[in-house]
Amino acid sequence: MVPLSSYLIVGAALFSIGVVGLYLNRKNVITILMCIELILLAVNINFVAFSHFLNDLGGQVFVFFVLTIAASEVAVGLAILTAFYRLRRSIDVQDINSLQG
Amino acid sequence: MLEPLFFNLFGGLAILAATLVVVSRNPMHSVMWLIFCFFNSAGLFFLLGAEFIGIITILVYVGAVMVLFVFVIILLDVNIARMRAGFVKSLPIGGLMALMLFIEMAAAGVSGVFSSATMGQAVQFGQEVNNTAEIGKELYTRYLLGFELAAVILLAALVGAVVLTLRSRKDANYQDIAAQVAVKKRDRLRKVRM
Amino acid sequence: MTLSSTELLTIPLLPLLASIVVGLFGKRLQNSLSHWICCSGVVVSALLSVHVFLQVADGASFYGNFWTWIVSGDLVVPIGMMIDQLTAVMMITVTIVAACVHVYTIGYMHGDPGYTRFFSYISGFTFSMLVLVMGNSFFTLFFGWEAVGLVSYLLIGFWFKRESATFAALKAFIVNRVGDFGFAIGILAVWYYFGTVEYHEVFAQMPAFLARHYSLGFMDWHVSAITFICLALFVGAMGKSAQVPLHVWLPDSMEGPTPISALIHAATMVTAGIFMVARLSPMFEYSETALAVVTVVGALTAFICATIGLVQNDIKRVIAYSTCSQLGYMFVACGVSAYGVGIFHLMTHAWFKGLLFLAAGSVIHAVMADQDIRRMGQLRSYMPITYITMLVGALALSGVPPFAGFWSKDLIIEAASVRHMGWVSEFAYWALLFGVIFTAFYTFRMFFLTFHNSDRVPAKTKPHLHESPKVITVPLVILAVGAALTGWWGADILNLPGEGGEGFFGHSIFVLQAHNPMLTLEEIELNHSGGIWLEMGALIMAAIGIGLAWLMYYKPSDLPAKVAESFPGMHRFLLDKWRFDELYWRIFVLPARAIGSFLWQKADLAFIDRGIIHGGVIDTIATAAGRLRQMQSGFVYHYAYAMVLGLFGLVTWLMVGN
Amino acid sequence: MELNNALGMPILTISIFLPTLGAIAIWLLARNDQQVRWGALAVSVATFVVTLPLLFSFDTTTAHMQFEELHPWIRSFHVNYHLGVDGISMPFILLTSMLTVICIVSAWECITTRVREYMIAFLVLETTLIGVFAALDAVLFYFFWEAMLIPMYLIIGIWGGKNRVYATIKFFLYTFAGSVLMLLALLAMYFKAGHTFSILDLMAYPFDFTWQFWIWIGFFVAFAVKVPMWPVHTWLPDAHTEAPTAGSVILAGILLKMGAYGFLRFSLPICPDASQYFVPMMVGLSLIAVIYISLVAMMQKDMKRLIAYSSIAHMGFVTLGTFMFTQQAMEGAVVNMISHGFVAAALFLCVGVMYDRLHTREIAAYGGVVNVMPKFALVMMIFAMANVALPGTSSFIGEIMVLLGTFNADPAGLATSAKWVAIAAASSVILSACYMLWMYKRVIFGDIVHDSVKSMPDISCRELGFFLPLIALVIWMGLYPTPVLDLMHATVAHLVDQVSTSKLPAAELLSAGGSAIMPGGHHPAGM
Repeated sequence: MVPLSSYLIVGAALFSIGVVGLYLNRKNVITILMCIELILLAVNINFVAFSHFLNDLGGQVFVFFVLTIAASEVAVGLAILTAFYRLRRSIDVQDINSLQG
Repeated sequence: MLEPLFFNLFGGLAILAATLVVVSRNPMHSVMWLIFCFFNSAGLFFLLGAEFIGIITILVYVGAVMVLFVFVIILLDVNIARMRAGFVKSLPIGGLMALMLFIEMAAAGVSGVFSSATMGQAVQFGQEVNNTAEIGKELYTRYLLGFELAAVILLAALVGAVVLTLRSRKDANYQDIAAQVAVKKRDRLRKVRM
Repeated sequence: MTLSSTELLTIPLLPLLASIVVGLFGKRLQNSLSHWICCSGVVVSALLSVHVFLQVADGASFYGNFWTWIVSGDLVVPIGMMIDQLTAVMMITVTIVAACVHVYTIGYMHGDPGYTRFFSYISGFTFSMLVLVMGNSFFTLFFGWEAVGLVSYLLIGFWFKRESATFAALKAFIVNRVGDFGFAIGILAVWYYFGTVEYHEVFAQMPAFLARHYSLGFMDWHVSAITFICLALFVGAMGKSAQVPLHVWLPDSMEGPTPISALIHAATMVTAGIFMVARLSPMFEYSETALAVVTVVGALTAFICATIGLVQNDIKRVIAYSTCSQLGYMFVACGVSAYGVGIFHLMTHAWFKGLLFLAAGSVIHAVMADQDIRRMGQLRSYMPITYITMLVGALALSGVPPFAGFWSKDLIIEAASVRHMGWVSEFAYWALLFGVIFTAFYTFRMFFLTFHNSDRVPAKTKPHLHESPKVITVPLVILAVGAALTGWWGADILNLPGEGGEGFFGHSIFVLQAHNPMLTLEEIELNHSGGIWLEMGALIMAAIGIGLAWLMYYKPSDLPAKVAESFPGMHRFLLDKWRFDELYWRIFVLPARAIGSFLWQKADLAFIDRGIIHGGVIDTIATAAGRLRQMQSGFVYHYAYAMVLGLFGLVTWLMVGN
Repeated sequence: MELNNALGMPILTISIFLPTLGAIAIWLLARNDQQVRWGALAVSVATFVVTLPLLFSFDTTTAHMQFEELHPWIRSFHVNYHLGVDGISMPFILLTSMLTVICIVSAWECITTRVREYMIAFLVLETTLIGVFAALDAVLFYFFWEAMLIPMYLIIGIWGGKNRVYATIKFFLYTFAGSVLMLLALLAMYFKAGHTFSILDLMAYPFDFTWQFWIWIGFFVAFAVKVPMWPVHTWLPDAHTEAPTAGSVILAGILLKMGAYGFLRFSLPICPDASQYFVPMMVGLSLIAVIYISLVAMMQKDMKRLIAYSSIAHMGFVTLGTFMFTQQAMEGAVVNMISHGFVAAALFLCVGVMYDRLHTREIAAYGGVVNVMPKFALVMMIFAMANVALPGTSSFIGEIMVLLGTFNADPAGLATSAKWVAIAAASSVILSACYMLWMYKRVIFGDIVHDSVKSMPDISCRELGFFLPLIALVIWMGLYPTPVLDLMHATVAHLVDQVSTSKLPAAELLSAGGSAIMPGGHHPAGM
């Protein structure tokens, strides 16, 4: 039997990799979006693992909501990206600093 | 007895795919690795007896979201060369930080709070218990409101995406029926004295 | 029997009323009307004072409060009057000299634009002096003290267009305030130790107070309370009566018009210090050190100012320095506990010094306001009355027998010689003795240079020389008569050498049995054991002085010039008035200004303003803000990193925390 | 608690809010500048008349608060709209209403731009000032205390001199930063003393020494900035040189008194032991203010700055008197404040009169003013002499009483005896004469050097209008101060008792620095 903790370890690993990808990359914005997907995936794994070990389907239901969030997030993210691309001809993370204080 | 084997397979591959998503230089490669990672996690879901979730993950994530990614990557021809520059420079601090985070979470996981003793033995459902039906019952009774909200959010995202990216192409000529109908004689007819 | 309070109240209030009326409505009432108001006010109060003096002479006195000034907790400050022999003498001196000066001013200030203002000031002065003299508590004394200081400030700076006059006024006021500083501390101490400020109560508590032997100390240096009080009050007296450390303002006060030099800086204001010491004799008598200090300071002033007077060339400054030195004589008299003699000398001095000043004024009036005696000479023929009256004044001042000066000054010298206070009385005696020579010398030097010697009057003022009008010469004659008679009249009226109690001053002046030099003088007089020197010593010195002056100045000769060359250093030193002014300028004025500007520029502006406030607070905030701003770099991943950092911190805290 | 309101009608509320109502009326109704001016004058005179009954029907025998008003204001925080006056605060209310009338008259011609807003700001300022002195509830006091800053900020900021913005911001921030700590102290007391903001209750509540210590420090910072005491005084000269004439009259006349009033109302009664403990520090700061600031005042080139420094020196006397805990010293402090209110206001008006004619405040620009303006020279001489504390003027009464009280006091913990403190303070007799009369000589006396001085017209009857009452008050209070003193005997005696009785239980008394407390002054002769 695979204990719950191993699932948590996998979830934690995916989460940290997602986080690393989030702030370490100097590539384009798409990678950031992908890393966010990864983080959400890690969350889903934890959700399902807990719902399985606690016999409570609530976890699984919640995964749906996470899914909707992830989907809408990607949709809007990419839309912004395309609009930004038209504006700046590049989606390199370096250029997006107009929010500078 | 096969379960731990499959679990290690899927888990390991998922982590490997995730790292490669981050490390790979070409966005297209990282998308592919992400898709691979989704498949592995779907596998994990199946192991956990949540087959409906597994299927949904594949259908929704891989099917819709990843396609969208691929589509956008192709649309915005991102030049790969310049991308690599700053990655390694700040790796040590960031990496260390993420590692510490992982160790902490893993320690929490292993720390026994969630050990099977405390959590009670996972009940292996027989074949007759249909995961999807169960979720459906659950979803439409206790979490109905959440479900409705999710629908609204999706709609909003949909409209948002369209509004953001819609632009009328100047050079594209298209019929504006309303304008055609509203035209007057004066606009079209001109008396010319020869 | 007691005097009528209404009469006593009218004496000071009349000049006050006159001063206010003329001061406010001077412009509207022409000169003639305004000076009549003032003169009549002062003359009436003079007559009343004489009337009061006569009543007091045969036993009347008055002590009463009219209304309370300040009441707070156990501090009660009443306004009242205390009239006794001492006050009576002072009152007649003040009012009569003031009356003469008022009449004299009609002539002297004729045609001056500030005519009415001047009259209002001198009447105001008379009021303040009377308040000072007639008051019955330390506060009325202090009120009069400062009011007199204010009026002298106004009068010295009367011709405000002249920079030297306004500077002299400021200097006079500030030096007086230094004196008042000491006086104020004296009053604080009196109220602290006695709980009251009225003379009667303070004097009544003296025995009980002395029994307790209070002392006041700072670190390890202790002084007995009574000495502290007396010395503090004496500092006030030194400031007002121009004793050595604080005498610098009197010569400069000659910048003011001559009438006020006569009234204020010769007869009345400067005598306030002596009046105070005499009035507070019950306190001074119980403090040996205070009496010693009074004697030494008096002697020093007498000697120093006399020496300075030798070389002065401005006629008024010569007389001013002679006033300083005569005040020194009076303080020595008080110091050796011969207060009665001091007051007697004060009275006689008021007469002949007022006379000398007014005569000098008439001379200046004649030579068109040129005060330098080197540009005078042979004025005898032009101004006979002034000549005679000035001669009388000079003789009185030098102490030639029939005239006033001899009676009072000799008594002081005899008292000093008889009173044994160790080196103090010895020093005082010899200082006074030499003072007599110098006094006689400079008086007659000034006299001969003005009226005899060679005719050095500049050509353009020659036709202008004339005898002053009647309104000037009449007061001169009155004062001359006074200068002649008051000495002989005063000596027997005041029958000074008497036992503490039954002399003229009776209980108004308190003298300890052991201290009283008058008793010893009386014994000597009874059995004629004094010897020639005691009797005639002062007269011989005066004769020597006059002889020397005759020798050097009666006929134009180069003897004075030769003497000056033989002692150039001494001559210059004396001419620079012992360099007190430069000394004060260097040790008080410049450091005060330096400290002031240092504190202002460096401490206030640089250190506090720019240093702490701008430098400290504002700059640190600015730099901190600058650094914080960099954190908003605009790069999304920086923010993500910050979030992760936060998360990590939180998780570790959670893990480690509990 | 029963209300001790002799008059029955809420006279304090009327006198507080009448100016604001007037200001609103002016704002809405007045059409042109002239109407604004007359309207403002009418309102201020009305307020003065309304405050008169405070004086006439004031019961001088009791130390309790009079004309009290109590209405709940913020119920949830137990904050009441609690007003009341006693012997100390009542004179200041009258001083405020009187000075406002004088300010409005003095600002008649020299304020030409935005007259309407100027008058409104002034009337609102009057409201807040009267409010501060009448408030008996800590929050109400703090509300008026901060509200006072706004109109003053506008007055200096808009109608001021050249770098007025710097001066007004500095003024605002100084006072504001100071009063933040006071707010903390108020809140701390609120919670410690059982949810009450009423000052009377706080006075009664026995705080222990550490509480008193910190509360005292909180108050001290706020009031020290306001008084202003030595290290935090640099805002005053700037504020004065940049403020318009009427603004610096009110600033010198009333605002400086709020700080000292605060000491009397808050620091002394509420934390007596801390006050005893801090006497050496306060004495030191006051002496610095008297001597150090007088020397600095001597070197000033600008008249207003010189008078500003001189008012700091005078306030140094006030704080010295306040912290000597004897009847004479404290009454002397209050008298000194009132007389300084007249004298400083008058001196600023004099400078204002000269500024209106020559538009410069530099001493060097003047000289020989007496030749063209004799009447003005007389008026200024009276006030110069008052500033130098000549007997016969009100400031002499204040100064001599403070000196007497100080000499007589015996505060514990003072290195040398209070006698030497009195002697050091008495040196101001000389220093004040130096700087004041030296300035007077350079400005008034002498020959006319600058021909611009030739064209200066003498004092007009309007200007004489606001000088005469001040002269009358200065001389009347100098010669006959008894009515003013009678007002405050009972209150000050009560305050002296409050300060002398320690709030600590006997045991702790020794640990609090063994502050042996001597009830009031004592005469060795046992008088």
